Amino acid sequence: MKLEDLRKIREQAAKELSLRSGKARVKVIVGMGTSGIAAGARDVLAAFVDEISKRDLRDVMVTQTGERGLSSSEPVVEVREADKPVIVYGDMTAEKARRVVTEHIVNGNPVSEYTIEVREG
Amino acid sequence: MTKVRVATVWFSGCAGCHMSFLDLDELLIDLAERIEIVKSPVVDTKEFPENVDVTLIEGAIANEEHYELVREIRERSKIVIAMGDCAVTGNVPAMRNGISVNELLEGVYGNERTTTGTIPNEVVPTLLARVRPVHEVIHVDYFLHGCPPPAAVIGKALLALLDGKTPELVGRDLKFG
Amino acid sequence: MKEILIRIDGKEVSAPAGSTILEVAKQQGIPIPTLCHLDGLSDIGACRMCIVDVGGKIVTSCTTKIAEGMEVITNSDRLAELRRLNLELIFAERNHVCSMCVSNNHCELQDLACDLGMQHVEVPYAYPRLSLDASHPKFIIDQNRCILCGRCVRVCAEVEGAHVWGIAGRGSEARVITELGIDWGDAEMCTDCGKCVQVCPTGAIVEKGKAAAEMEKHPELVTTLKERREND
Amino acid sequence: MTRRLDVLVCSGAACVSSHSAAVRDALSREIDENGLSNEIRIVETGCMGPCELGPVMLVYPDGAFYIHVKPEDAAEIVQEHFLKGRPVKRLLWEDPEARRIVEGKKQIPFFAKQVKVVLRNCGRIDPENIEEYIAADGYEALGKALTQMARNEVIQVITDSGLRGRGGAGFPTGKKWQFVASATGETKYVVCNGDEGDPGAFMDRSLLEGDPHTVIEGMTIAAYAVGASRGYIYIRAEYPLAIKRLQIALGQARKMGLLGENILETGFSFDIEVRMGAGAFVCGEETALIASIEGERGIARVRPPYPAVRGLFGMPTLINNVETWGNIRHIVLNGADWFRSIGTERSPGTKVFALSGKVKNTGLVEIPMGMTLRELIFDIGGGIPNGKKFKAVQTGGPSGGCIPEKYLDTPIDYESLKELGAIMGSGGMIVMDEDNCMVNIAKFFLEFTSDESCGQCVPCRTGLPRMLDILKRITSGNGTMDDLDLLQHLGEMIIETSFCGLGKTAPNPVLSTLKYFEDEYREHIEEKKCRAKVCTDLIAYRIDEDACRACGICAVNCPVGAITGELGKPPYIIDEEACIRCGTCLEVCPFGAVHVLSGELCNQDKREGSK
Repeated sequence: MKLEDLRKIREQAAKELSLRSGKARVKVIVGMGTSGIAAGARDVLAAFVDEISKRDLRDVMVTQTGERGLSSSEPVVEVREADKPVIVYGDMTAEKARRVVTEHIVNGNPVSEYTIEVREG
Repeated sequence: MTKVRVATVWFSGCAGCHMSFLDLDELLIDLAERIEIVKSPVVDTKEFPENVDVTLIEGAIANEEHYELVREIRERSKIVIAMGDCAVTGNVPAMRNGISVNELLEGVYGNERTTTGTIPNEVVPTLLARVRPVHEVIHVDYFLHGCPPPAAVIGKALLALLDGKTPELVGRDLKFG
Repeated sequence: MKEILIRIDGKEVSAPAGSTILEVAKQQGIPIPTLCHLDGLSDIGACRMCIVDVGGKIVTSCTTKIAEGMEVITNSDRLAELRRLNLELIFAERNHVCSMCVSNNHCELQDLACDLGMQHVEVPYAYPRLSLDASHPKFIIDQNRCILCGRCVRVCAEVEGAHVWGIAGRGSEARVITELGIDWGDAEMCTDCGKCVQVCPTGAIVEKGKAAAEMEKHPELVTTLKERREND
Repeated sequence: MTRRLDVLVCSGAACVSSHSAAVRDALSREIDENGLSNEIRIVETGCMGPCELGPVMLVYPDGAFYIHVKPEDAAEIVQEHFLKGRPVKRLLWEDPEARRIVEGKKQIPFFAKQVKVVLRNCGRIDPENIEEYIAADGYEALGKALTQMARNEVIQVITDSGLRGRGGAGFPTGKKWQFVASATGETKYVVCNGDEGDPGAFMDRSLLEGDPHTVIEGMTIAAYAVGASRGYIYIRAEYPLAIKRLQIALGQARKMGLLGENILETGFSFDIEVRMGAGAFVCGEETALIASIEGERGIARVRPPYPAVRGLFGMPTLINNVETWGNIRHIVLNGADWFRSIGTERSPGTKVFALSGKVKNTGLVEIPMGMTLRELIFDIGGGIPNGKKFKAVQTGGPSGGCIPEKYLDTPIDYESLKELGAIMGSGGMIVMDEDNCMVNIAKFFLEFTSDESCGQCVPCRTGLPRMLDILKRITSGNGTMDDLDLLQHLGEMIIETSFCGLGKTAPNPVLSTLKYFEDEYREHIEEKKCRAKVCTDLIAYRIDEDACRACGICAVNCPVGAITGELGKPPYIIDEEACIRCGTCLEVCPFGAVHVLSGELCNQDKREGSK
């Protein structure tokens, strides 16, 4: 093995550790309170994780949070980026999640039709 | 001229040091002019007297009586000399120190080794757990080595003290054994 | 061989590179007390009697090689005090009862006590209960009198080549042993040469049949033997 | 599918012994049952530090830090936290000062003030997985050294960094490397000294368990720099987990061509062997360690020649301590200036300590040099538990010194500690409070060192046990004031004349307590009093007549039947002759009627030698 090979292994393996670095460009926070889960938040979370993984987006972190109080709009998902307003999406589904990944996270265009709140980060 | 008050005591030892003291021969006659033996195994005094100038101690501290007496001696003596290896190092009496007192008494008196078959516990003083050299119990001013110390060494030390000097004990004067 | 200049007790002397301070001192007739050292055997620096002051640092002269410009002090009040306290420790460690010892009057430890002016042993005596092995037909090893100088170990390995002696245990449990701890009488490697007896500085390893004060030893025999072999 | 959670379960030896394996199994089962095994991974890591809180675990990415986790908590953690994103508050670390629950590891004071260099990967990566190590920049420093740096450049960067031996003596590491590099010999050796012998110390073990590759990489870099072809890691046989992980790591490194023949295809070859020691403290001394690796009795050898010139098998040998090795790759990768930016001028970098004793947060901590003892003990350590008063801190393991309160603002560096009569040592740090008797503490450490003396030289072999005898005499009430002088003389003499570092430092606990706590020694001798009420020969238990309700509980519980009395008719009485001073009566009395006395009433004759 040469040094270049070592670096290739590192690139591959770095993903393994990205979760523990606490550094992420985008943070996707899925509301996983009781009502969120009842409204299908599990599927939404799974879709986010799956889509992000397929696209090998290493600087995106998916995490969950508890009840947010917006029960009528569950599942609720928050997307946070540094120096940008926080976008809150409501009534999410697995399909909508995949679209958020493509349009918002990859291309930088928040999906306004799902947006229920925009606030300063 | 008032005589220098000298005492000699005999703790756990074989009396050999006292024999060596007596070996001073004609020096004893000179000494007798200058010192008074106020207490000694050869003097019939029961109590250890007050105001002793020099006390020569033969033997190690082996029982409670020695332990009490040696402290009284220190209080009543200006100069204390440990005379001989038993007083200086524990020597032969201290060879029992690796053995516990019970084991020791059992070994000597137990198992019908004596006619009474019992361990004596009255009249005789209780043994200390360890035999100790004198300086471990009280402060000692001078040490005379040897088993016994040669008469010449005892003489040298006493004469120096009588002349108000510090005994110069060096080289072979310090030989143990 | 390259000569090195050092100052020993204020006196400037030159000696071959590779010499120890002890060797140089001996050549100059400066006495330094030793116990574990014996001419002809390797040095281990165990007994610490031969300590000297080199530029304020205390080192053992038997193991320290001279270096250019070294300032050595072989005797000072402090050195005398350190040696004496060290000697007291040796006396306090085992049961050295001179009056009963076969080596009385022929003992390097006893002699050192005289030379160093040891008045009494201030540290508490240990009074250990130790064994004596008389299983060998000719010799006896009495642990009570052993000072663990290791001369027996070295003479047996370095001169006789038998490797009978060793040291087992650590700290105050350290003991000289014969063949991994079996009785000396059962030690098959022992050639009965008696070199260990001759080099033992105390009455620890002695010949059988000697009464108190009868055992005289001749460690210099080993030194001579070693020299002859090297010269042949 | 990508993972969204990493659950790091500490499997350092301390957490293993508090059953972290059962916690891991339970978590794993729950995760499977909830169908989460694709998105959540359990990683077993090395020691995270706060050992008394174990088993501990850390959940990433949110950084929630769980303590005292039990297997039966697994279901709740998975349901609430992993599924619903609500950390289980009752298991989170709680700040003892602010009484608030802390959700993220970074806000916990125990972690916040630490600077992790050597322990950077400990508790963060899976030590049995070389890929995780590589992901954390592993073996990049080796690659850099082998491909971009000349041998002397590597030595230069270590020299420039000012790194000093973390084994205790603080010798400049670069200088040592230089000696070995310039020595001649057909073979040269690199040795890792992992003979961690201080009671209560586990810095080396934790690093070897938690991040073995860091040590391997450091050694390999050194081997390249000094021209060595073989390495040994000398480690205590009592550290089975560290040995196992080292063996795994060595195997993985060899398989990947990072160790063995032709490393990283640069033509450089080097391999490492693990040697187990039988646990003799003296084998931490480098010449004794060499003797032990060679199969000889572990005793120190004459120096010079130093191991750098003639060491293992008579060849030039570079020996560094585990923690020293742990610094190497970081210095090579980040440069000497970076390293010097941490710590102090003369003691750059960080130091790992095993914090223990009377302090709230015990465990493994890494701090920048120059932090004060007070910060370490009170900020990171959380101060003294149970409202007790700080008395002393002992640094440097059994041969370190005890430092009293007035020096708490001393910065932690080699020189400052030495000035106080203590030493840096390998990183033991034991905190003592008012319930510790300093004479007894000195006795305790001396018992250890005199047991561990190799027995070769007189002052150490014989001097230490004699000092111990004198201390025993004092703690049993038979001491004299002359004993204090004798202890001082003996201690100084042993330091000045001993053969190796063991004897040269072993009297430190006695000398430092004599210096800073002489009044406690005096009390033991003159008043037959132990103020901490620790020395059993100097204490007596008494029952307070007024407080006693004659319930009889003390009498029932006394293991030797030393308490007599009549139910309902106070007071009960303790027979002092029969009492063994075990303290049971004090513990069981519901009315606080049992008191411990020392000095005032126990004036019985303490004659040594009386039967």
